[in-house]
Amino acid sequence: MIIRIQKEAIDATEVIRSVRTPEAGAVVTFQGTVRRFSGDTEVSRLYYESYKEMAEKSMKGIADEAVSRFGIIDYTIEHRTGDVNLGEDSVIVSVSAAHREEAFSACKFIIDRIKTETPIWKKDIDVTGKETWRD
Amino acid sequence: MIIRIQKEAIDATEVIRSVRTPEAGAVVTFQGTVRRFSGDTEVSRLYYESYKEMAEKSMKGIADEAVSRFGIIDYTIEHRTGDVNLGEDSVIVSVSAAHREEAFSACKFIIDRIKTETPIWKKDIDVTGKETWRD
Amino acid sequence: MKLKIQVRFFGSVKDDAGTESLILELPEGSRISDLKEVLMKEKPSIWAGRRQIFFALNQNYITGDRELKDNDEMAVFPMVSGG
Amino acid sequence: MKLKIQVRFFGSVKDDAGTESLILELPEGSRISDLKEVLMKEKPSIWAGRRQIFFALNQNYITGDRELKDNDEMAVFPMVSGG
Repeated sequence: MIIRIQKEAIDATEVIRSVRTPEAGAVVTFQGTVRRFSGDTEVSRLYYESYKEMAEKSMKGIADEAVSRFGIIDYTIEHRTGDVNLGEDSVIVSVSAAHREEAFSACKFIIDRIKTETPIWKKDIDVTGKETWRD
Repeated sequence: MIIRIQKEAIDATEVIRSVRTPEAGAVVTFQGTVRRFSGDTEVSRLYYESYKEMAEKSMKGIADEAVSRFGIIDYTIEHRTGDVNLGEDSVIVSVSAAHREEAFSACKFIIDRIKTETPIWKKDIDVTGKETWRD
Repeated sequence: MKLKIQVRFFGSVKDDAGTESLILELPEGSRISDLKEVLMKEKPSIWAGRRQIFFALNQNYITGDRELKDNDEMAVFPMVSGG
Repeated sequence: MKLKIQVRFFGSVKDDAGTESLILELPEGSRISDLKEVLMKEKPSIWAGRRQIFFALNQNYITGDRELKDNDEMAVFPMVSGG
């Protein structure tokens, strides 16, 4: 039940390890990665800003709802702030559950809700250095 | 586009790395793990047997269909045979795609189809050493 | 007595506001709607060209109007885009 | 001339057959349905207490009947349970 908003790179191996348990039959992990293209813009990196106190509270509320709705066993959510380079993970959601249906549903539920509710914003920094907020 | 049926332990870190690319915005990974309980049986390990030639062909067909149906960028599928201990991964499906919807749908599609079509069978070995095929 | 309200801006709204935060002093009994009116006068730029702007009071999204308390924290930001 | 068909058993069906594989010799022109009849006589135990049994010819699930060729590989197995 870990939630972290952090400047450091995401260590997916460690995140997945944190949710594993012999009671689980399924682990589903979503990683959001910085893509080369944002529409027509060729991106060199993204910059993420958060309203940290509210973002942590928001993620906790979403994750708690996923636990009660899908009966998952454990979760870890990490979201980076600051510069995130091309190809790196900006966000990870890893979920363990007895069975795969719940694990998939809960993982998708959590990332979908984070994307619409959690107060984090990003801007593209394109290959020429031009910065554009994506909102 | 890697498909492997193997006796060796699954290295999830390596599997996820194999599908990552700067063209992808999403990676979704499913890990099936050996659970302590199978119904009322307390399991110490599972034993997997495959019809290897057909299982590889089956997985390839399923994965190809996922590529054409969901437009994913890359995938890796590994399934273990032989003894797999409590808490270890028996199967992993990792998928990269431009966006998360396709990545989730394709990953779930692949594991659902593997579970119903791919010729692999397992038996429980319970804590007393009793073996029971699960079919 | 006056209410001290900390207003914080985020994302592109912060750029348009030209500041990360400011303290507004409002008469006791002021409501969220009163705070918004003050902001519209002092920082009209944060509304310019935006379809939607979001407000959160003490880290919760606001629905409806409400009386403010001393030391409340009001956040103002654009549509979220994390992930 | 006779057709040589390799029959392979998997999972619990292998245990019930008591062997991993066997070679059946069938008259030329024999069909999948003929092979199944031979199996029902030689290895009736693989049907005992099973709701479903699956056949794959040369690594493909079989739908319908068909003529067999020399050196065909027929796999016989229970419901799959991988993952």
